[in-house]
Amino acid sequence: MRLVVADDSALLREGMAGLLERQGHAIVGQAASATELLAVMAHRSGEVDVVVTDVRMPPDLTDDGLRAALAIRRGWPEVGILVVSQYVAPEYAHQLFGSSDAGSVPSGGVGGLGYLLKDRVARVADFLRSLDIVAAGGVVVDPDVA
Amino acid sequence: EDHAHAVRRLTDSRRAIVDAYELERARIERDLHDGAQQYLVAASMKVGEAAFAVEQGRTAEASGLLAAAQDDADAALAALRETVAGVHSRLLAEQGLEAGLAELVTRLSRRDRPIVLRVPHPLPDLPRGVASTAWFFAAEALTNAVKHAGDADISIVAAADHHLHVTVVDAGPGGAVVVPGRGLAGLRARLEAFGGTLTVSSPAGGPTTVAARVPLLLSSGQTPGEEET
Amino acid sequence: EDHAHAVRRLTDSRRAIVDAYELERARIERDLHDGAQQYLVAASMKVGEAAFAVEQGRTAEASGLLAAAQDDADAALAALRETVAGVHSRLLAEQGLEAGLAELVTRLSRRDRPIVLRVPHPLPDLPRGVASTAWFFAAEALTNAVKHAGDADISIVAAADHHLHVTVVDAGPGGAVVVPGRGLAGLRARLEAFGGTLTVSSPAGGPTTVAARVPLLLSSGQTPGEEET
Ligand SMILES: Nc1ncnc2c1ncn2[C@@H]1O[C@H](COP(=O)(O)OP(=O)(O)OP(=O)(O)O)[C@@H](O)[C@H]1O
Ligand SMILES: Nc1ncnc2c1ncn2[C@@H]1O[C@H](COP(=O)(O)OP(=O)(O)OP(=O)(O)O)[C@@H](O)[C@H]1O
Ligand SMILES: [K+]
Ligand SMILES: [Mg+2]
Ligand SMILES: [Mg+2]
Ligand SMILES: [Mg+2]
Repeated sequence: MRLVVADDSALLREGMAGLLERQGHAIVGQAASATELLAVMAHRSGEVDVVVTDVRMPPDLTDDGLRAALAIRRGWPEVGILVVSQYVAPEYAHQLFGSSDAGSVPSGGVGGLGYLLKDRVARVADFLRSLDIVAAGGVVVDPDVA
Repeated sequence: EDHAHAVRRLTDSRRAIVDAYELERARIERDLHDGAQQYLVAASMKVGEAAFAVEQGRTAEASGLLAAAQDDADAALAALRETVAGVHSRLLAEQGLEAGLAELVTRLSRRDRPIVLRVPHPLPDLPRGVASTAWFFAAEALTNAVKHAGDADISIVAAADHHLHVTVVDAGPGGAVVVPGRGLAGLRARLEAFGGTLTVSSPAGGPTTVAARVPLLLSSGQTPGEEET
Repeated sequence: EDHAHAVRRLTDSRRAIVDAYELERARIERDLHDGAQQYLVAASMKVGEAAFAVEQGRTAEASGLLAAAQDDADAALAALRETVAGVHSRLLAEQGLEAGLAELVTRLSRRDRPIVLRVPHPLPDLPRGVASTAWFFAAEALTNAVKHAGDADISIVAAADHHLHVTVVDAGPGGAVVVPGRGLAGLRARLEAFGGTLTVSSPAGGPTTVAARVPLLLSSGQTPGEEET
């Protein structure tokens, strides 16, 4: 599948992008901030199946990534979104999933949604399965966050 | 006279705050040392051994070591999160006291025994220090309730009028007291820094009610300590 | 009058102390999030991928990933140790201020630019809070000196008479000021909780002298704030 990876930590962004590429996926773009993520989407949304994004990123270093995810949901509802965070914050997950019933169903269908702790990426087989679910329009919630 | 008394009380409480924080630092250090750091060292050793096994073609052994290393790494991360959660709540800083309390209640609830949080009306914007002190009060009082009354009903209510009120009630055995140098005493001192009070009612047989009250409309000329006495 | 003034000053300083701690908590959380936690997650991802590669018989790839994972795990441990060192010094708690300062000086010295520590006479036993506050003062003042005057001579002297004196001098560019809500201001408030003072002399062109003074023979009836004014 075709992915965008957003994380302000180069270590984790490159780590995740490298892992996904080695598993045969295409990285359409990388972003180190919410602003960059939205810019990538503005230019290349047509080529993107799933966005994988961090929560705490510039410009504000608060929940910028989550807010970008909500903006992507509004702007490109057919794109799947997987939020990966260092926080066990049910509140973040609620905000993400609370957004999903708003708006009309686009012709391309509605993309899937997921919220996972970053540690889950380490369970590679499970992580790849989660990505498949989100790409197929499904929902994935971290057991620690649910 | 009155002012001399206030000076003495303020001096003592200022010292109590610094002492409480010293204890807390020592606790954070111990938590990190005994928790995240131990697991991290263990994970790192197993990764080294697995790398060696891979080189020598012992792949089954390597797989076992890597699975164990992953468990250690997970435990290290869990321990780190636990420590961080007790140091500072991001959600509190970003979204305010109600969100911070909701996070706390989720974290401390057992699946079969959810802690009930009630915030009957939206809380007003609170000064950062007040919100944070109220949150730490809630964290201490709820941790106590879970520890000493884990099988009983536990609830927390937050409401505001001219004061912010946060009240934790449990139907456990009672017996809570404010002991100098311990958790609740440190919180009392910190609440007092905002003109607030901490009260405990905990008769033998229960229930236990621990309540914090902090004035919201403290005029700048007013002495917080006096406001409450 | 005098007492009313003391009450006001104490009230403000108590609030300043609580605020300083809030800032520090947020800093600890940020350090852990951006440091240890991040490296640990990165290491864990690589271990997971290596395990996956081993299973699929791609052992060369696994070896490369494991080497990288070990580097990340080392970085995680280094970051954790760095954070822990800034939270609480075990050596200070166990062996006293001189040992704690020696550890600090070793940690902050560059190999080519050692910081000079002088303790002309053995220090007396100090109350825990005083030793700890003096140590944090030294940590902040030395960190500032290394940051702003890293190429100049830096020294620290600790001595006691009726007061504990800790003085940090650097031959850097000068320009140090006490700004509300920042590092030195928080230390000043904490020193004041023990009746202490913080003074800064830092003319343009340098040198910069930052000094802490804390009374050791404070009689219990005495107001620390007054003792110093
Ligand atoms: N909800 C409660 N029910 C019964 N006893 C309590 C409760 N909360 C606190 N206590 C008791 O009151 C005393 C003071 O509690 P505090 O939280 O200040 O101290 P502590 O050092 O944190 O101790 P603990 O770890 O036992 O909570 C302790 O002896 C504690 O056991
Ligand atoms: N030794 C020094 N030489 C020159 N400037 C200094 C020195 N120490 C502190 N300063 C300056 O004095 C001000 C206050 O320092 P303080 O340590 O209180 O703040 P800070 O937030 O920690 O800032 P910094 O990270 O720059 O130290 C800052 O602007 C700092 O740059
Ligand atoms: K994050
Ligand atoms: Mg981030
Ligand atoms: Mg307790
Ligand atoms: Mg500084």
